[in-house]
Amino acid sequence: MVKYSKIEFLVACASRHVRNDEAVFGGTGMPLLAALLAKETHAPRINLISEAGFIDARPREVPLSVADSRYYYGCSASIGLIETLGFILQGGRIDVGFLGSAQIDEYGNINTTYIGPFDNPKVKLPGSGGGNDIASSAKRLIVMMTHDKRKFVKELDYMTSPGHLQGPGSRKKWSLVGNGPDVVITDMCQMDFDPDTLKIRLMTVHPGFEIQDILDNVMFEIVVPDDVPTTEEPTQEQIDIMHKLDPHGIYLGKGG
Amino acid sequence: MVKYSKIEFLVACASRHVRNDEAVFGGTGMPLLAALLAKETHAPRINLISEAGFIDARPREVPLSVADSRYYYGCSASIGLIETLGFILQGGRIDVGFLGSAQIDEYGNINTTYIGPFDNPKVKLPGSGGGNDIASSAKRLIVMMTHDKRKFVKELDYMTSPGHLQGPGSRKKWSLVGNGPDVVITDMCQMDFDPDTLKIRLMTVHPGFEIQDILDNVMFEIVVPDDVPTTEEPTQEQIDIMHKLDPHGIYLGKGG
Amino acid sequence: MVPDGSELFWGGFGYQRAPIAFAHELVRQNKRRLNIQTCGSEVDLEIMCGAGVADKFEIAFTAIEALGLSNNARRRVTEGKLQIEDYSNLAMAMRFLGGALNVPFMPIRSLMGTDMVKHARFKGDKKLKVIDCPFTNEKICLVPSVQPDFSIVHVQRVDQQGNAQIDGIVGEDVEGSRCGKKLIVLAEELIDGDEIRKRPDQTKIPALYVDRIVILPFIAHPMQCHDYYDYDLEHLQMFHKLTRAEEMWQEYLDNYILGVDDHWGYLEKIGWENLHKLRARKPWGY
Amino acid sequence: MVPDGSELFWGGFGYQRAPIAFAHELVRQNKRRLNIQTCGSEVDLEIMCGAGVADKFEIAFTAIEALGLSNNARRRVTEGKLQIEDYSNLAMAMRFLGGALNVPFMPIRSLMGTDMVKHARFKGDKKLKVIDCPFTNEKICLVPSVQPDFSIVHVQRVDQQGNAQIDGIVGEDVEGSRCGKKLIVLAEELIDGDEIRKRPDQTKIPALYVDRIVILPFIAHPMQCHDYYDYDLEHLQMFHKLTRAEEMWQEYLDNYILGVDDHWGYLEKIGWENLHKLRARKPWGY
Repeated sequence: MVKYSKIEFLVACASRHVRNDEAVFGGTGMPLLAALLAKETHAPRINLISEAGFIDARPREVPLSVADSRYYYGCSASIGLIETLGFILQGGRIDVGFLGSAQIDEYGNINTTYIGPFDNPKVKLPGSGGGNDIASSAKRLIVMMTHDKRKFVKELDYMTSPGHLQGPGSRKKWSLVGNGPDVVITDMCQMDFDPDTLKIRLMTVHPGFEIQDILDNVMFEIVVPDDVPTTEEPTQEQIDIMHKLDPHGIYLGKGG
Repeated sequence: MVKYSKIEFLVACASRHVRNDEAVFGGTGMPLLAALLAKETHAPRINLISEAGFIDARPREVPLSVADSRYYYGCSASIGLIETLGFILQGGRIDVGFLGSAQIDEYGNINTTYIGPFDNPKVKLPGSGGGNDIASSAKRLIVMMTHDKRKFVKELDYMTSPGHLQGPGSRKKWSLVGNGPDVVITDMCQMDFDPDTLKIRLMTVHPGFEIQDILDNVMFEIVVPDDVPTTEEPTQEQIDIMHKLDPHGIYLGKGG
Repeated sequence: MVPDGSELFWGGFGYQRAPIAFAHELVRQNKRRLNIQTCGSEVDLEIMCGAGVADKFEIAFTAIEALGLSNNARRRVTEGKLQIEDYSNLAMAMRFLGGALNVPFMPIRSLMGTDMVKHARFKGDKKLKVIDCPFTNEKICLVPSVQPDFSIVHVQRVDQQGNAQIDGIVGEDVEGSRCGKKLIVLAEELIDGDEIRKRPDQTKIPALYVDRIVILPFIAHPMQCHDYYDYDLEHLQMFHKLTRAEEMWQEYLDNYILGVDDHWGYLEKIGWENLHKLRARKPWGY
Repeated sequence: MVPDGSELFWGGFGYQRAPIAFAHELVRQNKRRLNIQTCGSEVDLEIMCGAGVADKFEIAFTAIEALGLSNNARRRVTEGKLQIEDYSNLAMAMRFLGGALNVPFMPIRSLMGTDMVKHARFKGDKKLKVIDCPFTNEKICLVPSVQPDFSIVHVQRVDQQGNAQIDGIVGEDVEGSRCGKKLIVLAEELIDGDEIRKRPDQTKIPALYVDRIVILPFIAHPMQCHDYYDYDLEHLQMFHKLTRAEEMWQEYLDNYILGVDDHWGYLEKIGWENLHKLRARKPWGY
C-alpha cells in the first residue's frame, strides 16, 4: 500500500485535473507541484505559464516565487505581466488556473485578503496577487485548500476573487471571461459545482473520511449527490516524482 | 555666394529650429534631413526618434521609411509604436515634431487626408499616419511645405491634425498634450503664430521674396508684424552635409 | 483558409517586414471584400485594393513614403470601390492593444478636436467616442478595440511549435499578433526549438498564439526584412510608376502576381541574382 | 532626493530584481509617509512598512510567497499604521501602463463582482469605476492610471546615458519605469554605450526616461537578480522568522539596516564569501 501525506494526496489529486495540451497558470506551492507532476506523467505537453512572464516553462527545480529564475531556463518566452495576465489570461487563453483560499463560500467565491471586518481587520492576508484575475478569466479554476470548518463559510469576510458570485447568470452580468471554479480540492474531499445552482457539491471523499465528516466541516449546506465515490489514491510513481521535483521538501515538508 | 535649391533652403531653415538635447521625431523626407543636419552641426546630442520604434538613431544613410533598417544600427533602443507614439510622445517627452501638409488654415490646422468633400473626395492623400498624434502631443510642431496659394486655405477640406484649432483655449478644451504648431516653413517664408490670437504670422521672408508675395500666396489674412527680417541663408557647410546624408539625391533631387 | 469578407490585421510597418507574399496569394486565390486593419502598410495595401481583394481599410496611412502617393488606393477611393476608415497610427496601435487585451476600447489623447472625430464611414458611431473622464473630468477619446478574424504577421524566424523571433523594430506587431482570432505567421527561416529556448527573451510571439506557420524566403520583396534583405529600390520605383495608370497596373498584376503559380514563381521572375544582391550585410541589417 | 510623502512606483516582481538596497537607504534616511505602488513586492514592502517609512501601499499582494505571510505588513495594518488599497496584479500593471501612456485610466475585466469594487480605503471613489461600455454595453472596470513622483527600478545593466537592459522577466517594470515623473535606475553593472548600441533590441529602458543612475552590486540581496545571483534562502528564512514579533524585527532593523553606514556596510555584514556563493551559474541564471 502506498503511504502518503495530506499534501501529497492533495497534489496528486489536483494534478489529475490538468489535461494534456492545456495552458496552465502554475504559480508556486502545491498548484505548481500539481502542474509539474501532471507534466511529468499524463500531460507532457501542458504549457506552464507563470504570471511574472515565463511561458512554456520547464523548471528543473521547484521555484519559490512566480518570478523565480528557476522558471527561466528552457522556457520559450520570458516577458512580463501585461503579456501573461493581459494578453494570455484576459484574452481567454488560459485553460486552468489554481488558487488557494483562506475562506470560500457555497458559490466558490474566495477570500485571500482579510479576516475580520474591512474597517478593522483582524488579519491581513496576502491579497489578490493575480488571484482575482485568474478567477475572473481562466476557463477553469481549481481551488486547493486545507480542510478547516472555519474556511467553508456562509459569508466571506471579504470577497477577493469571483467564484460563481450569486449563482447562475451573475458571472455573465459582469462580463467575466472565464467559467469560474470547477473543482475544490481539500485534504478531506473533492467538491465540484451543481450545474443548475452553481453551489458546491460533494464529488469524491478521500479514503479514511465519510460523507458526514465533510458535512460536519463546512458552515453551509453542501449538495450531496447519490453517488459519492472514494477519491483515487496517489500512486507511488506520483509520490516519487513529487519528491524529485521538491527534493528539499520546501512544499512537501521535510517529513516527506 | 552660396547656391542652393528650394529644398536645400527649406531643410537648412528647418534644422535651425532644432535645439541641442531635444527629443525629435524625424520621420522621413525633408524633416529627417533637417534633423540629421541639426545633429551634424549645432545640435549633436538630439535624440532622433522614429515612430516605428527606433530611439536615439544615428543613420549613416538616409532612410526612405520610418521603419527602414537604416535607422537601426547605432540606435540605443529598437522597440515599437506603443513605445514611441504612446509612452514617449503621448507621455509628453517629444520636444519637436515635424509635419508636412497639403492644406493648412490660419490656425495651423492641417489636412493630409482628402482634397474635396469627405463624401466624394477628389484625391485621397496619405492620411494621418502618426501626424495627428505628433500634432496633438509634441511640445512644438514644425510644419514644412512648399508654398502654393491653394494650400493656405480659409477652410480645410478635412482637418487631419490639430493646429491651434479654433484659437486660444481650444487645445486645452480637448486636453491635448502638446502646445501645437510653432513655426511653418515654406520655400518663400517662415511663419509663426501670434501669441494672443494663435493665428499665423509672418516671421521672416526668404531672400528674393517680398512681403507682398506672401500676402498674394495665402487665402486668408496673415498677421504681418512691423519687423519682418530676411531669412538666414544656408551655409555651404550645411549644403555639403545635406548631400553627404543624401548622396543619391533621393530627397534633395538629382539636380542638387 | 481566409474566407471572403474576413477582417485581417496586417503586420509589418512601412518598408519593414511587409507580408507581400501573402497579399500576392490572396490575389491569386481571388479573395474578395476583405477588410484590412493596420497602421501604415504600403505596397501590400496597393496590391490588395488594386486587385480588388480588399474593399475596406481601417488604417492610418497609405502612401509609399519617400516615393510618393499610393496611386491604386487613390483611384479605388475615387471610383467608390474602396472605403477607408481613417485613424492615426497611435489610434490603430491602441486598437490592436485593446484587442490583444480583450477589452472593448482603449483611451487616447489624439484625434480630438479634428475631423477624425466628426467624420466616419462604414464604422458609423462605432468609429470612436469622446467622453468626459470619470476620474479627471477631462476629455478623452475612446477607440474601439479590434479582434479581426486573422492576424497576418511576417517575422524573421520561427520554430516548429510557432515561437517567433522578430529582429529590429516590432512596429505594432506585438499587439497585432495577439488581437486576431487566428494568427498566421510568415517566416523567412525555420529554426530549432532549442535555439528559441536558449534565448527566451527574444521571443516576440510565443507559440500559444500561433495557428499556422508558413516558411518562405523573401516574403517581403520588394520591401525589407531586417537582418535578411534590403528593399529592392528599383522594383519599388517601377511598381510605383506602374500604379499611376490602371492599364499599367493591370500589366504589373498580370505579370508579377497572376502570371506566376506561387511565391517561388514570383521569385524566379524577380531573379535569384537580383535577390541575392539584396541580402543584408552585417552589422547593418540591410 | 525623495521627499517625505512621495508616491513611488516600486519595481521588481516576487523574488526577482527587488530594489532592497534602495529600501534600506530610505530607512537610513528616515523617510516618512511614502506611498508605495507595485504589484507584488515582498521583502522590500516588509522593510518599508516595518520601519515606518511607508504608511500607504497601493498593491495587489504582500507575502513572502513560498515562505508565508508578510508579518510586518500584517502587524502594521492591525495597528492602523498602514493602509493598503487592494487591487489585483493585472489591475496594478494596467494602472502603470495607463500612467506610462499618459491617459487617465485603463479598462480591465477583473475585479468586477467582488469586494475589490465595493470597498476602498484612502482612494475613496477614485479607486476604480465600473461603467457600461459605450461600444458594447457590457460592464467594464476602469482603473485609474498612476503617475507617481518616482519610479524605482532595478536592472542588470545600464550605460552612462541610462540605457538599461533587463534579463529574464520584466514583470511590470517596462510600464512602471515609464509612468513615474522621475525614474531612478539601480543597476548591478555599468556597461559601455557601444555595447547597448550593438544590441538595441535588448534595451528595455531607453535613456530618455532616466533621471538618476545608481550602480551597486547585490542590490536585491536577499532576493534574486537573474543572471547575477540567486536568493539567499537562509537569510530570507531568517528575515521571515524575525518579522514574526516586533522586538525581533527591531533587532533585524538595527542590525542589518540602521546599524550599517550604507549598502557596502550591509554587504560586509552579509559577508562576501556568502555573497559569492550566490552568484548565478550559466546557463541557469541563478
